[in-house]
Formats: sequence, structure tokens, C-alpha cells
Amino acid sequence: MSETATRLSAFAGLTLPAVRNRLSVTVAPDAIRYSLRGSPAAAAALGAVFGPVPSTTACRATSAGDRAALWLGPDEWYLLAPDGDAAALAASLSAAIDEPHALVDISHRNVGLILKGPRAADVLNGACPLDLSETAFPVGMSTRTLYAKAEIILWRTGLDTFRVEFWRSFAGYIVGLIAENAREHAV
Amino acid sequence: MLLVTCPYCGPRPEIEFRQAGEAHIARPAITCSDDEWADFLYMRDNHKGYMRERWRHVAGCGRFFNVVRHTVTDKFVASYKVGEEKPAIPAEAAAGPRVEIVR
Amino acid sequence: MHFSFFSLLRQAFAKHEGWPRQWRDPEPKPAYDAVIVGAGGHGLATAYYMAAEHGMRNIAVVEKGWLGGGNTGRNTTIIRSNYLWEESEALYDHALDIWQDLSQVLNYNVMYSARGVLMLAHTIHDVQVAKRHIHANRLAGIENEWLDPGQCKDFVPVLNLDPNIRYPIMGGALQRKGGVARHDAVAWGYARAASALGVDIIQNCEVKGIRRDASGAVCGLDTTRGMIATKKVGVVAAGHTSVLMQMAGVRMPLESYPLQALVSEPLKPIFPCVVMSNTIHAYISQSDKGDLVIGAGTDQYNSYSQTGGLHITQHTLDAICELFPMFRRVRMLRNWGGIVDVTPDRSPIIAKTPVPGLFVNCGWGTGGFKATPGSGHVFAHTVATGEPHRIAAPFTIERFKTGRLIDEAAAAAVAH
Amino acid sequence: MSRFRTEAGGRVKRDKVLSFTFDGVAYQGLTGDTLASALLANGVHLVGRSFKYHRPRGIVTAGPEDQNALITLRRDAARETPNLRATQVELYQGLEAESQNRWPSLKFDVNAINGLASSLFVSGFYYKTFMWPRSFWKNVYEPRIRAAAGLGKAPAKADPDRYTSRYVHCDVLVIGAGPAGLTAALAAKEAGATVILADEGAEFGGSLLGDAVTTIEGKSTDAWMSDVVMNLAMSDKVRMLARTTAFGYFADNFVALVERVTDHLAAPSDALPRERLWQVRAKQVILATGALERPLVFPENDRPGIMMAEAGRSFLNRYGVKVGLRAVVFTATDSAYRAAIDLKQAGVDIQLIADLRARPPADVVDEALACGLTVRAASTLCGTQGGLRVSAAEVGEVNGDLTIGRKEVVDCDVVLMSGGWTPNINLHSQSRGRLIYNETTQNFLPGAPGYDNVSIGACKGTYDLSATMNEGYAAGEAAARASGRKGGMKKGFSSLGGLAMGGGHLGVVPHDRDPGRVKAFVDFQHDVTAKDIKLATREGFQSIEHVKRFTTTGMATDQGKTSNMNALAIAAKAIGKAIPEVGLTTFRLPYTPTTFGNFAGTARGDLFDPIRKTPMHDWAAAQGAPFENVALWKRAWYFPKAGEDMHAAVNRECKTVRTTVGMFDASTLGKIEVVGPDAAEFMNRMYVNPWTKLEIGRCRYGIMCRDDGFVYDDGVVGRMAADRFHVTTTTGGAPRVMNLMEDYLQTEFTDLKVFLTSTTEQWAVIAVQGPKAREVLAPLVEGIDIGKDAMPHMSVREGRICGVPTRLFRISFTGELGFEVNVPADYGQGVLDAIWREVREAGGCAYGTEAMHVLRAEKGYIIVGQDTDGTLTPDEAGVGWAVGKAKADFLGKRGLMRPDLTGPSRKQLIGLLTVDPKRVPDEGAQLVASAAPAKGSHALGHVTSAYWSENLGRSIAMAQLENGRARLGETVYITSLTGAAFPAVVADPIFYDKAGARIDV
Ligand SMILES: Cc1cc2nc3c(=O)[nH]c(=O)nc-3n(C[C@H](O)[C@H](O)[C@H](O)COP(=O)(O)OP(=O)(O)OC[C@H]3O[C@@H](n4cnc5c(N)ncnc54)[C@H](O)[C@@H]3O)c2cc1C
Ligand SMILES: NC(=O)c1ccc[n+]([C@@H]2O[C@H](COP(=O)([O-])OP(=O)(O)OC[C@H]3O[C@@H](n4cnc5c(N)ncnc54)[C@H](O)[C@@H]3O)[C@@H](O)[C@H]2O)c1
Ligand SMILES: Cc1cc2nc3c(=O)[nH]c(=O)nc-3n(C[C@H](O)[C@H](O)[C@H](O)COP(=O)(O)O)c2cc1C
Ligand SMILES: [Zn+2]
Repeated sequence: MSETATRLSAFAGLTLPAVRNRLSVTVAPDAIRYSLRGSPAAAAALGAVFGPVPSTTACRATSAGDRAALWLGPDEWYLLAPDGDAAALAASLSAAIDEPHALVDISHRNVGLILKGPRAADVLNGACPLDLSETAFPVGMSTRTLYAKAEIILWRTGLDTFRVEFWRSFAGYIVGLIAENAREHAV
Repeated sequence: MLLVTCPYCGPRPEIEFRQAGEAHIARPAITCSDDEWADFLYMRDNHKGYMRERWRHVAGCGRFFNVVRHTVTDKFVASYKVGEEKPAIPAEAAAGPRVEIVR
Repeated sequence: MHFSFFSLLRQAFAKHEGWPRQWRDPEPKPAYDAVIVGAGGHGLATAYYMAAEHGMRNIAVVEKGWLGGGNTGRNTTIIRSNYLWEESEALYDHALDIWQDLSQVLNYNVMYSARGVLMLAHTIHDVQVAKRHIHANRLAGIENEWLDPGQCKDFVPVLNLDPNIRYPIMGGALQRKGGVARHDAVAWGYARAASALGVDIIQNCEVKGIRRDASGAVCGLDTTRGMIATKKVGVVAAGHTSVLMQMAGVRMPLESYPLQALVSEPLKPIFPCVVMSNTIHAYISQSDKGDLVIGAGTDQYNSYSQTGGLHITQHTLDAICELFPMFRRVRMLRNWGGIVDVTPDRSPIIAKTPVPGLFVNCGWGTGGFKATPGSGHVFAHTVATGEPHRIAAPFTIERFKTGRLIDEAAAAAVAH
Repeated sequence: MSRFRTEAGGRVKRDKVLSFTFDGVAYQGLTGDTLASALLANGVHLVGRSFKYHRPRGIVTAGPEDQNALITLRRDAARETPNLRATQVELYQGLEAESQNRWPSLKFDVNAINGLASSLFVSGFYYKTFMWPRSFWKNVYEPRIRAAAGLGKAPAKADPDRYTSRYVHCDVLVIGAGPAGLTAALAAKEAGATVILADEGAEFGGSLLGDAVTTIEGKSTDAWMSDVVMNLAMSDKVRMLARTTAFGYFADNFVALVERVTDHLAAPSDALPRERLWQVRAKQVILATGALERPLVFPENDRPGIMMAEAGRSFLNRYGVKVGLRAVVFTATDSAYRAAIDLKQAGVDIQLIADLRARPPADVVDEALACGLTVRAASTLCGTQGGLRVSAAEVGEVNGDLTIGRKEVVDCDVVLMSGGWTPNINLHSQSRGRLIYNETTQNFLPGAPGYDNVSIGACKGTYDLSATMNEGYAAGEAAARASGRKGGMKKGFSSLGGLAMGGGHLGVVPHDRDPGRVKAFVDFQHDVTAKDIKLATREGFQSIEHVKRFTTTGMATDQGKTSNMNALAIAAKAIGKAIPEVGLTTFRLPYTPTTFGNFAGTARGDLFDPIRKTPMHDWAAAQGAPFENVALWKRAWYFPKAGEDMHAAVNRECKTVRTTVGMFDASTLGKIEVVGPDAAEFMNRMYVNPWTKLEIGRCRYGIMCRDDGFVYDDGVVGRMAADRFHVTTTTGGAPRVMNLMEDYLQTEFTDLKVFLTSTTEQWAVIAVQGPKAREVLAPLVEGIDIGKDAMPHMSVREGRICGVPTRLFRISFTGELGFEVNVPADYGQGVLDAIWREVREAGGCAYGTEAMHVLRAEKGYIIVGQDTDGTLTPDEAGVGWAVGKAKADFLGKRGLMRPDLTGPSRKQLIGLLTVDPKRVPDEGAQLVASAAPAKGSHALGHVTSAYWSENLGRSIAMAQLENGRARLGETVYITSLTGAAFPAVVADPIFYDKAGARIDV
């Protein structure tokens, strides 16, 4: 029997930008990620076992401990849990839901970056068209949106901290673009 | 860049959306005539004035929804979900003179 | 007055006091044998050929604004005939033939400039599509040739041939007879020639209604300058076609979108031809005045506003700067929009309609300027004789019912 | 210090001297100068040549509206920038500028000879001539016209500078930071709004910067401005953007600003972008863009040294520069008196003020007289003298009947003119606002706005300074309230001094010269004279849009900022209509010319479009594979060994797969997880195939049409569970297939309980194909019996490989025994490493997309998008067998029933075997009936795919051919770009292993 295959991060070989104390960019740790699609009732049923109850308010994330559920659409949530046996967790979650739904493992489809620092919003606004002021995009807000020509999920986890999740093949583009947009903040 | 109001997410920039053509064009039954099928596939009001059209918040909540928008001013006047009652089309304001003159 | 160097010289001595109006400014008559709606290039050309080749003199062109002010006055003027399908090849090449001596025929210098149109290929798929066109065109007797990257560079020295760019250039299809012309002059030249043959060109005259008699046939037009009786109406209204056809109760397979274009500040000659890239979506040429004339794809929504979004222009110019990185420092002078009437198969409609006496020439979308003379020529025949010209025959409305599309878009996804 | 630099005053830093060159000549200027003010300080007025006649041109204004002072700036070979306005270029140490559109030199320009023929080169002359002989247009006339036209030269090298962009939102965007904009920003800020204040200038203050006499709230303008600017700058709610032009106003209060970040710096940091595009969505916009001074249209009004009066004042008060030593002031406006007074007080000889008006306001005249100035009412300029610089003005008396009475030639080295003020309504109009024409002031003013904006101050025609500031403050407060803030207090401002800006004249002034000969310019850059405009109207160009296009007036780089009103007045008069009836031409973006780089921004090089890479990309790169662009993906094309070219590599790869085994990265294929109780029914409706009976663990090749009946996409679909399908799509088609599915699910098939998730990137996919495929995988797979019977062709199993979960498909796009290993993407490389070891051990190879294409063509498998083109039905594409004819409905069923899709002589997919087996046709070549088809012959079809097949030792091709299946065995001819068409025999498209024996092992 062959040895177990090791993981290779989509960020391997990429240099993450940083601007002194104004911006740090780190890779979010490996995690279980699911796409949950179904009715709010299905989401509520899942919440009962998952921890955070997925929000029915648009564009809001709920979290409990190290688990989170991000509202992406009226029948779609993005679930995050610490790395582990994704299939087993999925089975136990699905078992708790009577409603028709889909719980699909996308742990490897998506990757995440954490942008932190007083210039994080500005660097994001270098290519994201949303209003990232605290009033328009408060802590706890989550949504799919764009970073230039790439689709991202943007989640504000703190006043100056954002988590950006996206499909792994875009890693080079997004890291490159963040670096380009961060450059002027060094001055 | 237009500001499109998604009935789920609120006002968001146009680039997050795809316009998906005239709204409320029902897919006829398979037994329909060639004319009816052509109407469904290709014929469009292409109205100058208020138009009901579909958009999809593709880089957002992913939903298709309907709007009423004016195709001359490009202004949106209503957004509504699939299956919701159609909001009324506002009366067309009389076009004033291009240049008003004061003395 | 015949235009020539000598008339110019004579007028120079006469302080240019003697130039007559280039076209008459008549009051609308109560009735005409036929009325063309829309004084764009296509409408004016139609009227001209109706008068010149079909002897119809009691005809009018009515225009809601100023003649040539529609898409004719706001397009990037690319002329070529290397389309894919035989029906399109015949139509566009017919136009290209007429372009050759149009200035002489109209006695108006339309500045047709056969600078060559180079369509770049960036992917293997592009190469396949380009070669398919070249083979098809050659068979049809339409010149179109394949250039390898080095030959492309020779033809356009400012081209970025770096193999490491995002979409490296793998070659291109060149039609040498393709080029550009002065858009305004085309409208003006046809207007002047048509007017001289007796065609009434009536500007500031918007059609508000199409009247039909008891049999359902067309009998007149309601306009902002009064009712005009006529038994034949040719609608040549580009972006506004749906609006007009609605007046006669005919629904069309058309959607009107904004299409933007822009020019740079004038520069000394730097760009010798026309370059189009379908994959990265932009096209460019340089006008006789020196401005770079640039365009790309439509905005995504239906609109009659003649403006569009900034992001469209951004994508147009990021593509241009990728191909020609020295142009980043060049500046945009003006950006505008037109209203293009797009059919599902991206081919025009030049046809009779279900309404007797009502004819329509539309659906040229993003690429009808090049067809202006040919379109007018075959549509004149259609309106004058009541039956489609041989070349126009496939371009019916019925094709959308039978499925006999002439799908230039599916085959190549090329605009203009 | 030169005679033209004042001893003191202005905003320049006198102790900071800068050197610069213009046309190679070294000069000195001061920090705070523009290139224009620095040149004027050195007595240089001649800076350029006009477009058509190459007439000498001098600096006319002090701002962005200048048409003449266009120069090229050179930092290095790649940083050459043409057509910059010297009036906006801030001086820096070492600046190198050059004049344009002249040869060999600015002072002696050969093309000035055009001017001699100017009586020929009237507007639109080119439409009337150059038509004979026909060939001369292309070879002789056009090249000459082109060479003479154009202004600066495009840079020759790629621009190394960077451009960035930023999206921002605010409550109130204030454009223009003159007294109106400053007070508006102040009020909005105080009322609690978030504010962006942008001004094109290097400093905030607008017209106040050129004002030395006014006081505001008892302070000097200087002191007042710096207090306000400081107050605003201290607030974290206000973003202050200098050197920032609002150039475009788009729908829904989306405004584009461009900030010039480094152009004014001698040695910019390379961390900084050259320009920054601010894309602002503002709740409320306040337009405070001021007014522009108009030239007067009089004979020979274009000589260098003739400039706007307020520009003369600005150069003096702001830059400490006297624009001349002896001035004639020619005005129809009150404000020029202030210029005359200021200049006189600075020591300039003001020869006289010639006022066109018969009765200029007494207070204005009295003040001038009190300062010792000579004022002549009812006076005009009938001409000027001078070569490269004005040397005298011909002042004439205007009689009551507009004839000219007494005339006098007055020496001067500068003429200051003022034809009145034009409110700057550009942005209001871009925002689709309506216009009001004020007949008294002869101005177009902003009417009802198109979006939430308001115009204030001079751009709305408010010229009184206190009134302007009160208007500004009120507007700022109101805008804050309208954007949902609490609002603030009312406040009144008082000022003393200010500028009287009344009066004005539109069109040609009275003169006694021959109007048919004299040149009175309207558009200086394009050499459009009053008589050109009259000629246009005479020739029937009566719409102002026609006049513009025929004469090119207003089409110059200033877009008519200074010329449009005069042109309009001249045209209106010639046509005999009122000005508002003739109307303005359309205002368009950009407000001032804006670099392409600003629009392109960061989208360049690798960031031009996302580069999507598979999890095994770097491995393939390390193996030396070149990549092919497919949609946004990079796919490994082939894997050359040392010394191999593409053909050799592909031949080897193809052989190896059929003899031993090959490994291929198929990760880019689109994948969609279709889940839900109605999943099978959904599949039935979306695909032409039937799905209900597909067993769990089995796969089927699916074809998707759109409702028009034409093939849209294809892919293998595996049934993972009763309610779960693993759907694959083409690489390029993945997003649009997903979109189409969502569309029908959300809006058409709303009765179905089905949920879609894209899993394209969840799975890395490694195809293992070839007789030894099973052997390669066997040692790595756990929990799946991959034996022939346990796992037949077209099946899927879940288990583990290399210790990680897999969805293992037994499918084949090569016609060999084959598997596609799906593993969670991060494991892709690890699993590939293990498979690669086994593959090498088995004597196999890695293969790329090219070999994949050849192998599938040997088997007659189509590629959607290559063998189909959006115009083919499933039957024509050779996959008619897939259609579930018994199904009640599916996408395309009704479309396929249309008459033309069922009619005869449609095309069909066939194979072609060239008679010369070595000859590989071009993909795209046409099929014809003979070797030398007549021009215009009908094409019977075309080649869709063609390759050299090393396995078959000959070429193979797939093609679309009319009635193709009925023609098997017939000979058709394939067109060639290099010679005659060549023969090929129509064949079955399956060239290799027709029976499929190799798959089923
Ligand atoms: C930005 C842009 C770039 C383009 N680039 C190219 C290119 O490079 N090459 C190319 O070949 N084509 C190009 N095109 C397309 C081309 O411009 C058009 O296909 C062509 O000009 C159409 O000519 P037309 O005479 O049919 O229409 P238009 O010139 O639009 O004329 C239609 C006329 O009908 C009038 N009208 C409408 N309604 C009424 C009414 N109710 N009563 C009276 N009159 C009415 C309108 O005012 C208008 O003048 C481009 C188009 C645009 C907008
Ligand atoms: N040119 C003038 O308007 C002018 C001249 C002399 C005196 N005044 C006095 O000033 C008062 C008017 O003040 P105001 O504030 O209305 O005008 P202003 O001219 O003082 O300020 C307008 C400002 O807008 C800026 N601007 C214009 N278009 C812009 C754009 N697209 N993007 C960015 N910035 C842009 C200009 O650079 C300028 O600084 C008058 O009442 C008069 O007393 C005005
Ligand atoms: C081929 C072409 C070249 C043009 N060149 C110029 C130019 O040099 N200067 C200019 O101001 N506008 C130029 N324009 C744009 C016109 O001014 C105008 O924007 C266009 O005709 C659309 O009309 P509108 O902007 O009035 O709606 C050009 C337009 C075309 C189609
Ligand atoms: Zn939404």
C-alpha cells in the first residue's frame, strides 16, 4: 500500500504581501467547508447540531466557537468548521435535516485569506466594488462579491479584519492583485 | 455602473449582476406552434420606456429576479422576486423641452 | 455643383460664397410613393438607390433628428467582408464592392481607406475559427489570409508579440481590402446624391404612428410634422426598429443595447491598419485626424440612452493596453454610445413583413456600417419591387420560426 | 530674475528655483509654477502649432481649457507623454518639455505653408476633392493628410508606470474646491456627512488662488482658504483629493475621478501609482466646477500673446508672472477690468481697455479710471499684428450701426481678452441633467438634474462671491441631510472685493475686415474660423451637431470648453434661429483627456485576466510542458522530452497511451453536484438523455441543448446516489452551464426540489488511460474493486486512493481502458506523484491536451465547441443516439421539431481519410466537389478536427458534411490555403477500434 498523499496548498510558492503595521495577509488554516443549499427550515435543522444557526437575514454570518455559517443566498449558506473528517461530519449533519437539501463538501474547492490591519478595507476596495465602511459592511457581514475579475466571498470578522474565500485556482491572481493594491500603502 | 437593487441583498453594483433579458416570457408547452415557439425564443418587446426584465445576482446571492427599469433613463423603479406580484408600471412622465428658456 | 479640385479652386476665389446646400431642406409633401424611416447611412443609401436604380423620385426619407446622427454617426467605421456563412459573404462582399468607387459614384469623398483589417488569434480555438473563415472566404472569392505572429508584427509594428503575455498572439486573419471610411461623409454623400435625384430628406420629423387601411396594408405615417400618405414604408431605424414596428403591431427578434466607442487625443500616424481581437475584446484603428478610434462589446442591458458603464470602457482599454502597452500614456478624448439592434443570430433582417407595404432593414447590431452601400442597394430593390433582392432573400424574419438562422455569432462570436 | 517675474507675491516659492528645458533650451522657474507660468516668466509665449494650418500658438488660459499650450513631456524613453497642457503641468526639477506638430522647429514650421492654401483648406474641403485618380487617395492624398494631422507622438515604448483604482462611497461628493465647493464641503462635514472633495488643481481654492484683493469674513482669501482647508483636512470624515479630475458622471451617482499622483514629482517613489482612479458612488453630488472665460472672436485673434484676461490675472496673482509688459485689454466683461487693474498695479503698461459694450457699468469703469486706466467703450479689435507674437492691436470704434469708425494701431506685447463667462455645466449635463437657457446672460445653466446632484456657484451662474459661498454652504448642509445625516446649522458668509463677472459677447465682434477672407478663430486648435461655421450653414449643415462634425469645431482636445458658445452663436445667427433652438452639442466624458492607463488600471500582464491553475500546474511546468489557454485556465499542452518538438512529443504520447499507459491532468473539466429528490427528473429536463434508469454507480455521456435545439455542452455524468449526480461539463462551458441550470431551476422548473453546487475545484482529476491503467492504479486504490466485472466501463465508485477519498470513474476519452481519479484538490499533487511513479514504472508517460485531442479524434469523439459551433443539432453532431426520444420534454425538444432542423440536406459528422495519407488538412478547411472549385462554389461542409495519427500512421479528420452519412466512401475535396483542393474519402468518424474492444477489458 502506498503512503498517504500529502496536501499541497494552493498558496504554495506565492508570496503574501504585507505592509508594515498597516496590512497583514495570512492564509486561513485548512478547514472543513460545505455548501449548504436548501430551505431556511433545513438550515435551522442543521444549526441545531452544527452550532451556529445559519442566518435568515441576508448577508449575515453566524458563528459559534470555531464554526461559522455565512449567508450567501436565500437557499445557500457557506459553512466553516475546523479541519477534520468532512464526510463524517456531513453525514451527521445531513442526518439531522429532514427537508430536501444539499450539503456538499467544498473543503478543497475554496481557500481563504485573512486580511488584517487599518488598510485592509482600502486594499480590498482596490478591486471590490462594495461599500466597506463599518456602517454599510459591519462586522459579521458576509457576501459573495467580486475582487476585480474574480468572484470572492467576503466576511468581515473584525473592525479591521476580513476573511476572503475563493476558488483555489484564483489564488495566484488574487494574491497578486492584493499585492499590487497594497503597494501604494507602503508610502 | 448601474446600482441594481437585489430583492435579497439590497442595492449592489451592476458588475455583480447579469442581465437576463425580458421578464415574464413563459416557456410554452411542447405542443405549441412554431410561431409560439419563435415568440418564446426570440421575439422581444425591446420596449423604449419602462421594461420588466430579469437580472441575476450572480456574484452575490445567485438569484434570478425581476425589475422594472426605464430604458431611456436606465433608472430602476422596482425589484421583485420570481413569483411575486408584478409592481405597477409608473406613468410615463411627459418629456419636457430639451432646453428650457428663461429671460 | 460637381465637387472637384477645380470647383474648390473656383470657390476659393469666390470666398466660398457660391457653395450650394448639399441637400435640400423640403417641407414634407402630403403623399409619397414610398417613405424610408430613418436617415442613417442605410436609409439614405436605400433612398438613393431607389431613385438612381429604380427610378423612384417621389420618395422621402424622414428622420427624427439630424441625418447621420444615429449609429452611422457614432461607429468605429470598420469595413470588411470576411464573414463565415455564404449568405453573409454575399451580402457584405456586395457592399465591399460598392465601397471601392463609392466616392466617385457619389461625387463625395467618403475616405474609404483600404488599410487592412487584422483579426488576431490568441488561442488554438481562435486559430481554428480564423482558418475556417479564411478557407470559406477564399472559396467564395473573398480575400482573407493567414499571418503568422511575425507577419502580424510586420503589419502592425506596435503590436506586443511578447510570448509571455496573458494571451500571446498566435497569428491573425488579414483582409487587406478591409479598412475604414469617414462615417459622416457616407451619410452626407448619400444624402446629397439622393437629394439631387429628387428624394426629399426631411429631418426633425419623427414617425409616431404607422397607419394601415382596412386590408391591413400600410397607408401612411403620422409624424411630428404631420401625416404623410404612402403605401410603402421602409423602416431603417437601427436601434429604434422595435419601437417603429410596434406601431404596426409587429414584434421583432431584436434587443437594443448600448455600444460604446471612444477616441484618443490626436497623434501623429502610428497605427497603420485596423486590429481586432475577439478573445480579449477590443478593436482599434487611427483616423485621418490622428485619433485612435477604439471600441469593444456592448453593455449588458437593453437601453436607448446612448451611454454606458465605465467598466465596459475599462475592459476595452485594458485589452488595448495589453496589446499595445505604449498606449497607456495616451489619453482618451471622448467616449460615447450608440444604440445597437441585435438579432439572436447576429445577422440582419432585410425583408418584407407580415404587414403589406411595410418593409424592414434592421438587426445590423454592432457591425452594419460596413454594409451600408450593399444594404441600401439590396433593400432598395426589395422596397421598389416588393420582392427581396437575391442577396437579401435569406435575411427574412421567418428564419427565426423555421430555424434557418445565419448564425455568425455562434460560429465565431465576432462583432463588427 | 526675468523682467516678467514680479518682485514678490503669488503662491510660488521664490527660494526654490527649478531648472527645466523647453525644446532643448534651458530655463528656470519656481516651485509652484506650472510649465506655462514658468515659460511666461521667461517671456515665452509661442508654445505650439495649430492642427491644420500650423499657425503659431501661444498660451491662452491658465487652466485645463487651454487648446494651444499642448506639449510633450519626457522623463525617459518609455515615459514620453504627448498633448499635455502646459497650463496644468506642475514644474519639477529637470522637467523636459517639447513642442509638437512642427517641423523642423517651432519657430520655422514647414507645414505652415498649409496656411497659404487656407483659402482652399476650408471646412470639409476633403470631402470635395482627392477623388481622382482613384488610387491616389490611398497612396498619395491620405498619407499626406495623415502626416499633417495629429498633434503629439505616441510614446514608442511600453509604459512602465502603474495605475491603480479604488472604489469609494460617500454621502457627499463635492467636485471643485473654489469658494463654492469649499463652503459646501465644510457644511456637509459639519452636518455629519462623509465627504469627498476633489479638485483638478494642485491646490484647493479655485478662483480664489488668483485673487489678491478679496477678503472673506475679514480675512485675506489666503488666510480664509488655509483655515477652511485645514479644518476639512483635520476631519476623518473628509477625503481631500487634489490634482483630481472628476472626468465622468455615470448612472446612479457613480462618478469617476482620476488623481494624478506622481506627475508633479521630480523623482516619484515606485511604490506609488502614476494615477489613481477613484470610482465613487455618492449619495449626493455637489457640482462646484466654476465658470470658464470665453475668448472674443475677432480678426487674427490667435497670435501668441493674445490670452484670456483672467488668465493674465491668475498668472500674476498666483504665479507672480507678468504675461507681458504692454497690454491691450479687449473685453465685453466686467472682470477684465480687475485684471487690468491688478496688472497695472504690478507695473504692466495697460495701453487701454477696449470695451465692446457701448455702456459698460459705471462703477466698474470708474474704478478703472481711478486707477489711472484708459477705457474706451464701444471699441473693438479689427485685427492684430505680429509674427510669432502679437506686436500691435488695431482698435476701432464701433458705430451705432455696427460699422467701424476711427481706428488706431496700438503697440502691445500682449492682448488680454474677455468675451464673458460660460458656466461649466459639463458634469451636470453628463449626469443627464436638463438645461436652462438664460436669455439675459446668454448662458446655458443647469436645470433639473438627472441624478441626485446640485450645481452651485459659478457653474450655476452665481458670480457674486458672498452669494456663492452662501449657496455652497446651504447646498452642503442640504446634501448631508438628503444623504441621511442630521444636518447642520445655516451660516452666512460675507466677502469684500470679489469679482464682477457680468457682461459678455457671443460670436464675432464687429470689425471692418472682409468677412470672406479674414481669420477670426473660434476653435484655435482646429483652426476653425467664423467663416468656416458660416460656410457649413450655407452648405446645409444646420443642426449644431452637423456644424460641429463638418467644421470640427469643439472636437479639439478641450472639447469646445472655450469655443462652443461662440460657435453656437455664429451658427444660430447664420441660420436665423435663437441660440437655444439650435442647442448645444452633447457633453461627454472625459471632462479633460484621461490616460488609457487610468482605465486599464491594474489589469495588465498576469493580472490582465485571472490565470486559473490546476493543483498540478507547477508539476507540469517543472516537466517542461508548455501551456495552452482554455477559457481562463492554463492547460498543459504536451510534455516534450529533451530534443523533441511538439510533433515528436505528441506522437510519442499518443503511442504510449495506446501501448502502455498515459496520465493526464483533467482537473479543469467543470463539475456540478446535482442533489435532491428530483435530481433525476431535473437531469431529464436539462439533458437530451434519459436519466431515470441510470443505476447508482453508473455513468452516462450527457448532451445538453438549449431550447433552440442546438448542442450547448456535453460531459459524463455519474449517479452517486438516487438523489445525487456528479455532472461534468466542458472546461470553458462550466459557468454558463451552471447559469443555465440555475435559470431553469429558479424560474421554469420551480416544481423540482434540486440543488446545485459547483465542485469543479473541489476535485483534482487525473486521467489514467491505456492498457496498463488498471495495473497502475491497483496498488494505490483502497476499498474499490477495480476489476473488469466489478467496475465495468462507465461506472463510478467511491473509496480511497493513496489514503485519501476518491471518486473513481471508469471512463475513457481515449478509447483505451481508462480511469479518472477524482481526489480533493489539495491532494491532487500527492496522488499524482504516486500515480506518476507507477506510470513510469509501467513505461507510461504524461500527456497533454494535444495528445488528448488526437486520441479522442481517433475514436471519433467530438469536442463541443470544436466539432460543434452552436448551429448543430445532436444528430448533426453525431450524438443523435443520446436523445431520449420517449421523454415528454427536455431543453431543445421543441426546438428540434422546427422545420429547418428536421429538413433534408443538413450537415452530419463524418470522418475523412485524405487520399494522400501524409497530408493533414487545416481545421476549418472547406469541403468541395472538385479540386478546382469555381469561385463562389457552395461548400459542402468543413473540417472540424484534423490530426496526424501516429497510431494509424496517417492523417485523420472529422468534418461536417451535407448528408454526410449517406456519402460514406465518396470522394470530396478539401480546400488548401497553398494550392488546389485535395481529395479525401468520406469515412466513419471512428478510425480506431471501431468495435470498442479496447475499452472493455
Ligand atoms: C459604437 C459603435 C461602433 C460600431 N462599430 C462598427 C464598425 O466598426 N463597423 C461596422 O460595420 N459597424 C459598426 N457599428 C454598427 C453600425 O454603426 C450600424 O450598424 C449602422 O451604422 C447602422 O446604420 P443605420 O443607417 O441602419 O442606422 P442609424 O444610423 O442608427 O440610423 C437610423 C436612423 O433612424 C432614425 N429614427 C429612429 N426612430 C425614428 C422615428 N421614429 N422616426 C424617424 N426616424 C427615426 C434615427 O434617428 C437614426 O438616424 C457600430 C455601432 C456603434 C454604436
Ligand atoms: N472661474 C471662475 O468660476 C471664477 C473666476 C473668477 C472669480 N470667481 C469667483 O468665484 C466664485 C465662484 O466660485 P466657484 O467655486 O463656483 O468656482 P471656482 O472657479 O472658484 O472653482 C471651481 C473649481 O472647480 C474645479 N473643477 C472644475 N471642474 C472640475 C472637475 N471636473 N474635476 C475636478 N475639479 C474641477 C476647478 O479646478 C476649480 O478649482 C464666483 O462667484 C466668483 O466670485 C470665479
Ligand atoms: C470615427 C469617429 C471619430 C471621431 N473623432 C472625434 C474627434 O476627433 N474628436 C471628437 O471630439 N469627437 C470625435 N468623435 C465623436 C463624436 O464627437 C461624437 O461623440 C459621436 O459622433 C457621438 O455623438 P454624441 O457624442 O454627440 O452623442 C468621433 C466619432 C467617430 C465615430
Ligand atoms: Zn442578491
